Amino acid sequence: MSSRRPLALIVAAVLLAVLLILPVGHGSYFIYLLCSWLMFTIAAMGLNLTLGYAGRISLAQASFMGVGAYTTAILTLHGWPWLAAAPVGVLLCFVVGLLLGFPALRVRGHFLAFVTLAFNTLFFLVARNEDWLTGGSYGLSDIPRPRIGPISADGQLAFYYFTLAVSALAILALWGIVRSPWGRAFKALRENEVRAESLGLDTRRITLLAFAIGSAFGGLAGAIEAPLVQYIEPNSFAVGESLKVLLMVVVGGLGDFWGPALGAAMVVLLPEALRGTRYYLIVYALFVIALMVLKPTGLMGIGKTFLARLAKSRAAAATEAKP
Amino acid sequence: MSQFLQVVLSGLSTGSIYALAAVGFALVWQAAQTVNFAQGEFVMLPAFFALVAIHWFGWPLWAGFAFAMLASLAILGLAFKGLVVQPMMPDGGLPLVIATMAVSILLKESVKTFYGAEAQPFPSPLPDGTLQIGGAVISIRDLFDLLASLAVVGGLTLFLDRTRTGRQMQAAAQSPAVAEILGVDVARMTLYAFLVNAALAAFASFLVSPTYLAKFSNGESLGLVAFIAAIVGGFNRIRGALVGGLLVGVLDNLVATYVTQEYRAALPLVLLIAVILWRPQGLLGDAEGRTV
Amino acid sequence: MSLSTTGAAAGAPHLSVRGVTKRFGNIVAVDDVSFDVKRGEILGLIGPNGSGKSTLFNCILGQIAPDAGAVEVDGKAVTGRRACDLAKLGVGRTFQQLAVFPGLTVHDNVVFAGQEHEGTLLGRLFGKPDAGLSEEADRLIEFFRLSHVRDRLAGDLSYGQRKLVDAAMAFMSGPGLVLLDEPAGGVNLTMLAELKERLVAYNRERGTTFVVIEHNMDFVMSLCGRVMVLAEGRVIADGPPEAVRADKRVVDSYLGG
Amino acid sequence: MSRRNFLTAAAFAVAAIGLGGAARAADVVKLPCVCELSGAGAVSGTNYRDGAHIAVDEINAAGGILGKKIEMTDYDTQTDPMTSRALIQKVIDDGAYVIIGTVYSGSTAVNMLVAQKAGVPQFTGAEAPDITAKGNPYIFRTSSGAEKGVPALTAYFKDTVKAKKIAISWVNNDFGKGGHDVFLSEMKKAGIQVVADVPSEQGQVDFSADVSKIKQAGADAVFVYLNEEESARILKEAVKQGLKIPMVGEVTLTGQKVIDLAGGAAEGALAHVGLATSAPVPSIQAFAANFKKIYKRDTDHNGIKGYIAVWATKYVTEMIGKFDRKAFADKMHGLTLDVAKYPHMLLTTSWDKTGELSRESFMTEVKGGKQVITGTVPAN
Repeated sequence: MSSRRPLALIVAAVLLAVLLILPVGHGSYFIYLLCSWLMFTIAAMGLNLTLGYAGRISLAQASFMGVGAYTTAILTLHGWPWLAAAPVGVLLCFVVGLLLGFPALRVRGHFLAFVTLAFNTLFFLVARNEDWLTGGSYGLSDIPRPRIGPISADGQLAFYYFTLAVSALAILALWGIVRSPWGRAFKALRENEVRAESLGLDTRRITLLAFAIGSAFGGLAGAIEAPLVQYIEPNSFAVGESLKVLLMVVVGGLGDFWGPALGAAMVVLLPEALRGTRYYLIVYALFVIALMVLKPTGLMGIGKTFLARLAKSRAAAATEAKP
Repeated sequence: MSQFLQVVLSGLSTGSIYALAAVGFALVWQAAQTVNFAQGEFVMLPAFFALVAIHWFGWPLWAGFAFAMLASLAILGLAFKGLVVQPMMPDGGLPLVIATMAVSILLKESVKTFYGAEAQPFPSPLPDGTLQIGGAVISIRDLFDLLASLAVVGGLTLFLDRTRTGRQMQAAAQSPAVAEILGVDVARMTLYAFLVNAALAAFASFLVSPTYLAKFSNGESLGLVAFIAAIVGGFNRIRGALVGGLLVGVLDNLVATYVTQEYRAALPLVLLIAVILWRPQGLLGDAEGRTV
Repeated sequence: MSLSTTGAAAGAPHLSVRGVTKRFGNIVAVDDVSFDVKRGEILGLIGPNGSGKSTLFNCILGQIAPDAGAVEVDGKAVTGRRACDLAKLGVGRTFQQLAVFPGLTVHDNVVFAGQEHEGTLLGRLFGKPDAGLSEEADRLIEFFRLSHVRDRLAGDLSYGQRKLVDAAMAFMSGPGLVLLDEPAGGVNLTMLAELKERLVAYNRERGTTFVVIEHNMDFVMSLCGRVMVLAEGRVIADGPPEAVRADKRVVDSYLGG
Repeated sequence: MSRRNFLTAAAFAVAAIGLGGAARAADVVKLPCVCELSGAGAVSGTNYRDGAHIAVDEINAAGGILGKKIEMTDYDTQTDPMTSRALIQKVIDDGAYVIIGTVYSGSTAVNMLVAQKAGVPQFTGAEAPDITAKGNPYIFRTSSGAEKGVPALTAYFKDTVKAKKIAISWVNNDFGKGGHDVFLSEMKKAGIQVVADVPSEQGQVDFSADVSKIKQAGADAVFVYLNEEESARILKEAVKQGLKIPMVGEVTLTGQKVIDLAGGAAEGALAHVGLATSAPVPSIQAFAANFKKIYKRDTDHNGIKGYIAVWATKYVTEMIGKFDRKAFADKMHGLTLDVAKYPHMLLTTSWDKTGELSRESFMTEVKGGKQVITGTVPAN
């Protein structure tokens, strides 16, 4: 089975190459969309770790994007370089995520969903009301774009490559976590907590970690959003945005490593595909309902079923051809 | 003192609307073990059914209300259960929750696209007058809202406890497998729960819209408050949802009046978190028995 | 074919239970139960449904806190310790309800069962993906004759196969003491013979101590060197299988209860 | 992860790339309308768009701008600043000549930076003070900012009401905060004490606490800076609780929508209105009637804003005689379009160096269920 690994690497390399060439020749709007797709992918992949792998729901991912974005914005506006500011934001999210994990030790499922949802709303209120720190409902504007040494990511294309580099590193890190024993422990926690505990897993610690790491990825997404939009305000981190990220994860394919990237692509790009119809949100909602009713494993589920059928028919064709 | 009385009375009347939405939410939770993220939109929509009948078809007021009630039963009860919830019942869980979120977008956008984005005045058969109570003023409509909610919740409790169908509904919600063995038609009882929810939503819509106007986005805040009310009160008891709704309505006003306007939305949330962590069965709920 | 215990070190009993009591409301599920298990012994624990066997297991293993009493493993007090700590002290268990991880492969199930026992949390993050346990897991998979389903998802296996996976997981960390909760339940005869054979081999080769809850009398009587009977939360008999089988109180509690 | 997952993801990624391309049209001038067509700003954005489309149809019927037909495509920002920024980027990529929109201040504050960088003139419907305070040479208002509108009321509070103590009820978002901040500094200058400062949530339904606080504070008048339905709710609650002080608003409070929603409770409400559909100007009333004929509903002032944005584009372009964005923006600064010569401006309108707009405005009152003009405030 180790033969899979080189192939996976090749596919990943091809994907990366495609993403490197993709924006060339396209207008800055397309590049902007790609950036926001990468950003949402990171946030959704983080939530996928908490929800898809460890099985603990969080409806607060947008608030972590907010913590990351505000921290990065405030520090870079005070002259910090992005490379110093973003880690602070990510770390802060890690710590806050750890704290938000504590309710998860007591309650599950819908209850946990509501605790995290309430947390997100509280974050929104603080961001809106504490003008001295967050700029209140006016938000913070003119957020500088990163500059690393002599290289500035000010231009649209330069910022895209910057975002791509950060995303690639983040996804690589997540990949490492998921295939390490931690990844196995997260899944074990999701599948059978009591059994996992009886096999020596400290389920409390791993639950908290699932929240903290997932939140930290949300924070990183926020740290990208601040210089991407160059303006942040509380509404970008309201509960609705958290639900949007959740939608990306579930529509893409819960607990599937690449599902969130697909889900994010759908949520970010679908409005583009349906532009011109007045009914695109209606079409979109109907599509999601149909998808959930007919194929709850999401887009990745559809893709896998399709590939499995393809492989089967190919195998059938091969056996037929033999005699 | 009259100010205190004023905001408490107004809070009770607002809270009674929350309570109606919360009761329906609790019923659906019981019957299908799902959180209906479209509950707020369920309360928003029936007013537009009535407006369509009155303004587009030119029907009289009572016919508009009747039409809205029937349309709600058909779409929010029958169709919602049959097309969305039922096919997903075996797995349920998160995909179902996501589907209800999509339903919420669908309802909002449909109203906006096909009726209009602006708030609409909504007719009320009730008179406009007000009553003086110890220095506070309460409108006849507010008083009616409060009494009507109490009556509905009281009536529903009686129905569930005293009638055969009601008891069967409770049994089906508590333990579908056992109920099935005892000869209860569980599928039918689940359908009843959805129909009652649709009827409650329509009723709440008629009560709330004359005062708060009909608008496609009305469900956004209402849905969240209904969840909070249901959980705070204890969603396995109907009167828990009632108490939760009234409590949230009154506390919201008291906080806004005496503590902070900016953070008035925070108090119900803090209350929610505290209840979930320390008394997850709710203030009035039972720890073990899952009775409706 | 009764088995004698392999000669192990004397001294403190491997597992010592003293006066454990657990109440649920007015019902006393476990009532002042005391017993010792010697190293290398195979103890069968039988009793009618609702006699408190599983609750007793859960009290011993830290899943629920007993109202009174003490549990010692190797002379160390472990009462009220969390299950994950007990696992690290070399206590393994299986569950009455199937307890594999259905979404993981058989191999991953077994690797996971071993990975939390060595090294540090951070070490596991930065260490090898298989925590260096792949080969050991394969040996155990082989031992339980599961090699042909190694890379299948545990959720896709037959009931009996999952029981074997469950058992393999309990042995993965090389525990000295394993508590088995109805290992034979729902397993077909061929698979059952295989399971018993594996358990016996394990006991003989490594001197592992077993406590087994089981309803299948043939299985218990042929596997265990000693049998203890629980009724209404109390120990009513304790001794070699033949003696227990003949005990009048035991017969009464099964027939009359 | 298995290779199947990779292949699936790759297949979808390739499919997504296909969505990227866009075609270009030939002999038209592109005036994209980027507006709040869904979300919180849907009402304002929709009116703005529909007003703009009336102008487009009129101009195209009369031969277009410098002989070129206008092509107006609508873009929905969903009232989300980030989306609005992306869309402004997109319309610039697609060759926008002038951008019509956005209406909300939060969105405009973000996306105007993009238009500025690309050198594309933009007509916003936003009224927050900071829009024109940032020295952006490409942004132009279509109605006066709050920093012009709110001060027009100061004289009313000071001289007509002779208020010593005053209350303010405002919606706690970027729109409300803009008006709130200007109002507080104005009252300070005028020496009037603000005794109750009451923010409310957007979409708030129960205004009993708000009104009871204002009542308790003993204010002589209350300044109401809320959106339409919240305005209607507070008017109803004020009547219920017997609050008998003047309720004074900026723009919205006496609008037809609020009157429809609040019914009798709107009677006696006052407001300063920069651009009212009921203004005693025949051209404005003709426009309002035309709007109603086309769309079967009334518009608020946002419809007029969208309409004059498009007409101003035509007038100014034909003044400079070519499609030159830089020259367009330069010409706009310090320009006055006299309604006698440029009838579709509806009112004589001037823009200063910052893109701020000034024109005549009105004091209005609700009398007999109608918005009535009670006075005219000269252009400032």
